[in-house]
Amino acid sequence: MEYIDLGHISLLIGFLLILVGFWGVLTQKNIIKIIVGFSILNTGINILIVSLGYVKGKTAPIIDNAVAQTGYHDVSASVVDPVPQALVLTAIVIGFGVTALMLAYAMKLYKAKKTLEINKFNDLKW
Amino acid sequence: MVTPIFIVATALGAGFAIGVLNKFGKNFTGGLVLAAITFMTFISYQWFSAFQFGDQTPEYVYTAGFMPPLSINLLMGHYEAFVTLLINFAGLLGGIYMFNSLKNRGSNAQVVYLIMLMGLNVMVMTRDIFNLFVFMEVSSIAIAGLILLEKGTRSMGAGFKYILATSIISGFLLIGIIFAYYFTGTLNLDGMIDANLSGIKGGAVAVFMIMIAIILELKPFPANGWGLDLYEGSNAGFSAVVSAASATASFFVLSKVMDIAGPEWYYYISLIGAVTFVGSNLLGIKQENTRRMLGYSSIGQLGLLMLILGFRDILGDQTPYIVFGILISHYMAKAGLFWISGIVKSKGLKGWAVIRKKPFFLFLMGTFIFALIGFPPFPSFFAKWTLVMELVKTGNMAWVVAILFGSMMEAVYLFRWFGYAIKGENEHLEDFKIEIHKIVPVWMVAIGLYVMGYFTAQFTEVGAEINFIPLAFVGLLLALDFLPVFVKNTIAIAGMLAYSYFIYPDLEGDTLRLIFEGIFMLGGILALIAGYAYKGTRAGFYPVAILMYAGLTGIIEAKTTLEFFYGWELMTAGSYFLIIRGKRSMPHGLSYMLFSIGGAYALLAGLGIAHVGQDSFAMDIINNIQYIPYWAYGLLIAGFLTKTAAVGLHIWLPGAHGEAESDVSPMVSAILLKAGVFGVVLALIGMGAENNQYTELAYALGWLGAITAFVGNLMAIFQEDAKRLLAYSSIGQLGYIVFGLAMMTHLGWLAGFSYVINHFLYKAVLFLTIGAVVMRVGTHNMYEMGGLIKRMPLAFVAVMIGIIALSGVPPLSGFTGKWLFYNAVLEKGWYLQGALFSFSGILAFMYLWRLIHTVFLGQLKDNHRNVKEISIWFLIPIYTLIAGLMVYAAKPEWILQPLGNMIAQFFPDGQLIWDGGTAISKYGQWSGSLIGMTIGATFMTVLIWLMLSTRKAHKVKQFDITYSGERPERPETTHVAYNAFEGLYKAMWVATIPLVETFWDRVTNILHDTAGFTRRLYSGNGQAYMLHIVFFILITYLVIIGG
Amino acid sequence: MLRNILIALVILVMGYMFYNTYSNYETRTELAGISQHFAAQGAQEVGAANLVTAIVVTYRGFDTLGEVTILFLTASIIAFFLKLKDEDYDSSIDHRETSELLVTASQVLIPIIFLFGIYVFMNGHLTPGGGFQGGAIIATGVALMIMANPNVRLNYHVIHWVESVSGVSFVVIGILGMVLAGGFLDNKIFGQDGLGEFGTLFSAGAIPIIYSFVGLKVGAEISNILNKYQKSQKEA
Amino acid sequence: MNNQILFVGIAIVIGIVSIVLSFVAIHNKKLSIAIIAAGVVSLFASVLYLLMAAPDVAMTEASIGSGLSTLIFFYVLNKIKRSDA
Amino acid sequence: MNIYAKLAYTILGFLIVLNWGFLMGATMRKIGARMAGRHGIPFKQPWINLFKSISTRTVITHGIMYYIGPVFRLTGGIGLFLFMPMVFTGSPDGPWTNFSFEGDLILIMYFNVFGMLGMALGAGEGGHPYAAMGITRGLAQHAAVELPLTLAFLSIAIQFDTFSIYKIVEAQQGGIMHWVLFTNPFAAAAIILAMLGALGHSPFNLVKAPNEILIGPATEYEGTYLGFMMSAGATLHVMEAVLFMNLVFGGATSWLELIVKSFLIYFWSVFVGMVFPRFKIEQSVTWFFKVPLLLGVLAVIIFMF
Repeated sequence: MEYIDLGHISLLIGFLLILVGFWGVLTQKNIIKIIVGFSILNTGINILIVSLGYVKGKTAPIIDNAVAQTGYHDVSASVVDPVPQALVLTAIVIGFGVTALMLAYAMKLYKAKKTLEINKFNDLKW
Repeated sequence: MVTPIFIVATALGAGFAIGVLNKFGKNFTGGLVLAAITFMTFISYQWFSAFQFGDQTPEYVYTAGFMPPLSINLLMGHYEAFVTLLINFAGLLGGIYMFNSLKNRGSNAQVVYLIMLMGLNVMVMTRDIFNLFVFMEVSSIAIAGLILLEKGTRSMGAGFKYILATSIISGFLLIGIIFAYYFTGTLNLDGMIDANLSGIKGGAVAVFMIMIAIILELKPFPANGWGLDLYEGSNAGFSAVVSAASATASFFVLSKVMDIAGPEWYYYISLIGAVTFVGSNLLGIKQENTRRMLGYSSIGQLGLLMLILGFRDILGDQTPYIVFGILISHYMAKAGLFWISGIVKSKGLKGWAVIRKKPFFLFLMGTFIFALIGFPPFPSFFAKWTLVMELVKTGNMAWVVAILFGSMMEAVYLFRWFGYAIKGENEHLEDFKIEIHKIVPVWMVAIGLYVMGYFTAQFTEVGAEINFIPLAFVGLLLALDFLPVFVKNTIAIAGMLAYSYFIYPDLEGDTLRLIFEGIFMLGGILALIAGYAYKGTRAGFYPVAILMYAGLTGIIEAKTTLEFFYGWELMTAGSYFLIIRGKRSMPHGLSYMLFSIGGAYALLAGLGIAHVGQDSFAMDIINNIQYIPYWAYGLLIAGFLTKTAAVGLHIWLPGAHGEAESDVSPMVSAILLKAGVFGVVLALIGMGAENNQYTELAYALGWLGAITAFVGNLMAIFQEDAKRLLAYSSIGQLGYIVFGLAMMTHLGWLAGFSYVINHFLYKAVLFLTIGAVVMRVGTHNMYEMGGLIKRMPLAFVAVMIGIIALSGVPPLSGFTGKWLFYNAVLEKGWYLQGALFSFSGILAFMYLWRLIHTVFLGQLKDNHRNVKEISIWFLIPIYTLIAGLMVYAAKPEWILQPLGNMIAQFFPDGQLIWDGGTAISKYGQWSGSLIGMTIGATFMTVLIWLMLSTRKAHKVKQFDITYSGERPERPETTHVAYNAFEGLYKAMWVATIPLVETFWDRVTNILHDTAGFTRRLYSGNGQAYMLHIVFFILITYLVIIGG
Repeated sequence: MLRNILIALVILVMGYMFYNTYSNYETRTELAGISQHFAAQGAQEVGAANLVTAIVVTYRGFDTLGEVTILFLTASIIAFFLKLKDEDYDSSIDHRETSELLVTASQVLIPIIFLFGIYVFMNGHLTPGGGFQGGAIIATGVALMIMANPNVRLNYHVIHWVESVSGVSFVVIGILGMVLAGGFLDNKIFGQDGLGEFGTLFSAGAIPIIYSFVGLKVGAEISNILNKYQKSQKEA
Repeated sequence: MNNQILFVGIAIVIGIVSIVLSFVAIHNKKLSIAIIAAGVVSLFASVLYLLMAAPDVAMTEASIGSGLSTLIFFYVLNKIKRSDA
Repeated sequence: MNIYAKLAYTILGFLIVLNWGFLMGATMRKIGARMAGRHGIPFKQPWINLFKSISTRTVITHGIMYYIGPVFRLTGGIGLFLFMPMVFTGSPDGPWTNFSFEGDLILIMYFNVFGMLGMALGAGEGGHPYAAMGITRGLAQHAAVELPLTLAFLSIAIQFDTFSIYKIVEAQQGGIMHWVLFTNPFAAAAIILAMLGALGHSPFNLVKAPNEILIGPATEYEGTYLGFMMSAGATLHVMEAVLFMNLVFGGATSWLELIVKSFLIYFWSVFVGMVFPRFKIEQSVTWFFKVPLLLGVLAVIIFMF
């Protein structure tokens, strides 16, 4: 039972989503599906990051108003790690940017060859 | 000092502001972008110069007013300043080059370009690993966008594959980073180093993921299909920036991050680097597409840099120097080549012949290619030298082999390409346009390469001793290339005379060097005199000829092994250019270059081994090699033998010499080959005569020499091409020399040296004469000549004297060598080799007779009835040389006695005794002058008698012969020339089977097949590329972290 | 099929690799490393109640700059990739019918969404949310607007202007931090004492200002991207 | 502590559902369903973030990861379908 | 011995050699004819031919090289004589050693070619295809012959540790068992076989092909030239025989011994020629590469251990 806590479970979910994402990215021929795979992969990574910042039984790293009124306060004993959360914000936005770019590519690739099969875009090889 | 944060602020400020400023037009925004890059370059330069020339200490830039590890900090140190300078400078030049392409895509593209550079800068400077991730994403997204500067499906496919690949990579990087944070509680690089991440339980996997992601950014073989597509698919100007700026930044990131990985990773970095270097260069040989080929080369160079990085603990203080040399050469040369490829606009290699329509492009292209391969005076030469020296010293021979093999492969495809550019058919190709903003960056990097080369040399103590004066003279001739031949020829001759005059005092007393310097310089001057026969400007001839002589004299003057190798490579470069000037000499030039480079690498390895355990680089370290001396001498000699064209390494020579221009053939045959001999002499002196422990090596060399003599002479018999015949003859003659030297006795060396001088004299005469004849009659084929004695008697006399001397028939000088040889053979006891040598000599009669008969005797062809005597400018050197031959024949003691004294330094036993003009050996005696007089007197007596009795001899017409009762009407039918030695061929065809060619063909085929098979990996499918990446990661994981 | 089995194998090995990491994981029970410092001192040093915001905007403000840049890059690339010039926005009318309900709802909702977005990023230093979330919310509003009326003539000048000005301001505030305070993007541009009263809107120095600009910029950028996708629908 | 057990229970459910959905996203023939499934996975992730005391992340993931991304997916899908017709 | 006496002896010696050469040639042809059941030529025939040729009034020339070709040839013959010690008298400075002090066996080996080369050049200028064909054949065969010969010469030089012909002859004095023929049988055998080719009689006479149209340089020359060529030929025949005699058969201590030995040596080749039909060039080349070469290699190898 030692391992059944939120941290372990979400870490496991994160890893499994990453693996599923890789599975999708590597097996699907359709470019949109590949991008979907990446999106799942990214979600998995994000879950991973957040769960690594999780501290058992602690609250969000926000000094709520009630406490705040009394001035600065050392909350290190009561909050989860804020750093991974900050990182994951960045990661999500980056992931969005990349996804948008990939989709733009997908659109233009489709326009060029009227297909979304990735193995048709092998003009450059060897 | 402007703080480096302004690099970021400038780029972002300008980039964001362009959103509202774009109503001023694209020229304005483009100018703004360039101005921003210029300012960024200025910032980096300011820091760099403060580090380089001042005593600036590395400075941390803290953001947010907090100290790391709380906040993100940037570091501006010496290397950071240099690398950002490189990035921004490449960005600036690239920005100028791509000004129009960016403009056509609008202000958005201009902004993206600017931000990409900013991202690269931050990647270099940041000390925070997550920040690194963010800005790596910035730059890779920007790159993925800028690929689209080139329109069409190809570039779109490439861009998409690039995004897919970088997404996978950054995914792994992110997982690695977050685990690294989890285990260390910090994101700061320095903090992670302090925390010893890879030592923490579980930290190794985090390190693995970070490292593998950063290594994958460098496009390691074979997980690099996407990288190749990027180079091939994008705009040429942009490929240049990727190759120069982006790859440099990624490389620096690796060097920065590997600190957290710790030393146990270094080996694997080197291993991946080596695999990449060898693998991508091997695949490069199959490439027909220029950009892709350059992509392979870029990736290979990065692999080499990775390899070096992995050795940084072993290389110690030398690491920055080596990295600098290789990086800067790759940076400038590759950018230059990509830029040229954008101007020339030819996809296939063969289309590059069009470059000749603007000849100065050849200079640029040559500069870049030679810099990439590592020829002097470019930085990579010095870096590669130092690298090999250090690696050998630390006992890493296997790595040296990998490096040299990879470099060799790179040379294969680059020179093949260069060959197409120089010699390919370009009639039907459409000329290309030059835009000024595109050519300026190319010129800047080209000139930069030379400047950098000079400075690289100055960095080291041993490099600073190199004499750059001859090279400066080459530069002068290059600048004066527009002048007519006679002016340049005079300048060249005057320069060589002056140089010889000034160099003479240094060499006085050193007979050995004096002999070779004499052959190189005086021979060079004589051969140059023939140049007056040419009309026009003869573009490009003088710089390369002088380049060769500069190299030759460099070899002689070399006080250090570096100088020697420097001279050797200059000579190789010069002679390569000389050789490929011939009309059909392209394939031969290539094989010459490849054998030369292979030889040079053997030499490099040999010199490296010689350096082991000795603190100096002085030339005499090869006299006392301590570490695996057998290998060292073997490699050295093998290297030198590529130049003497010993059998097995000779296949380049016949074509190269045969197809060269008329006055080039004597240069490369009579003169150049002696450089190899000089090398062999040095190596043998190194092996030492006393208590020689290398008898097996010498024995093998002896057989090699004898077989070379036999093969060369035999093959010469069956040639139809006069110059090829002489070329094969040179192979044979060099075989004699090697054979003589290999005996390692006084007489053997005397024989060898007498051949050195003799071969120089008569081969120069023969090649000059035949070359001049070829110029007159316009064909090399002997069966198309005939009867030319009537038209050019002086040439005939020259050839006759030449062949009598060469065949060794008394009384001319060739007999000297033969006599010495037999005595040496008897003394040494190498009877069978001696017999083979002797047989080769007899075979020589056949080709010599054929040479003179089918060209000068027999039936004069109708179309040659009006040819003139060969040019006076050829006759002058020819008859000067003949005078030398005659002096040698009449007074051999004048030459042999000093030679004997010189050789006695090394081999005091078994000297000849001179009784006046009579040489007395243990076995017999011979008196050159007396024999000459006796034969002369007899000849004159008989001649006078004949003249007295045939006073009324009347001259008859050409066809006044009876021929089976018919009278021939056409000369061709009665000229016995084609396949003249059919009988001998039927008896000896077995010995003419081209085993060596077949062997090398097989080697080439195996390499090509391997490359062709392996590159099928790059199926063009982006998904497969992702799979490669994942495979690469997992396999590396299993290898490094283990099961 | 063979290929898929191979890939399954690859995934298995990857799983094995992840397992090795997973097995070294223990759920933390207390903070360690820099987070310890942030939790203990962050509020005092930066003056923001939301520690995540403190980190995102100040401690790791440089990352945020990069992040904003990435969105900006994506928007720029998509702009020139989809070959949409600003002028094209006006041409070609989409005759798709939009439901009355959607139009009406959008008219009501859009101002609220915008306000909510602004609220989110203005209060980023106090409550959950901030520039990115607020920006995204604004962009959602824009998306709704576009969906409701595909032919709406979105004032691209305004978008560009907002994007540019907020981006430049972000950089300028960063430089101000260098000039007036301890370093690039330092939030104490009003001095150590200028942090304001902890827990109020006007506190935490430059954080609300920066986050507002980030919010505007992100909103503008995402709107820009959405707008381009929307317009690209009209292309043949 | 009860809270914790509840959270764990929710997390396990979310985990199972999101992995199933992610397989749906990858293997469903209909692209629109795949995209929606991916969006839902993202949405579930944001719930998970909330459980792990990360409201900022949850907001971002919900608005950007599952909202705007899905929107763009649909733009592209729509465009592709229309140019097919 | 002063130079004038030396010169006198040398000239006398040359006359002996030249005339013996003519006589020997005539004798051989006579023997050959008798064996074939013909009467044959008179013994004086060579002299008649010589005088007839030299006294021809009209001669033609194809050019300067054609003109001096015979000079080369004859110089080659005379030179060979000059550099050869003829009769062993117990002193290297003896009356019949000619100018052999100027060189040794190696000189002889290489000077041998001088005449051949000159004549080849001269005949070449004539432009007659047969001349060129003959020369190519001659050169090819020469090469094949020289290989076993060189090996055998080397073997002898190794055996006596000298290249000096005089010393080789000196070492063979003192009875027939001291001859190389018995002391170094492999070398001797190689020489005896290879010599057939060197002397150029059937079966190795395709170079000249006497029974069909005579080809080779000799067809090109007439008149005085032919006289020179015949003189040179006679000299060369004797000198080659003398060379082999010196090397293998103990040399000669008197002119009589020289005449007898050279006759026997020469006869050996003629004798073989009577028995065997003519070889094509490739056949003769391969023939020399078989047994004679093997013998030559053996002759050398035995000294290597």
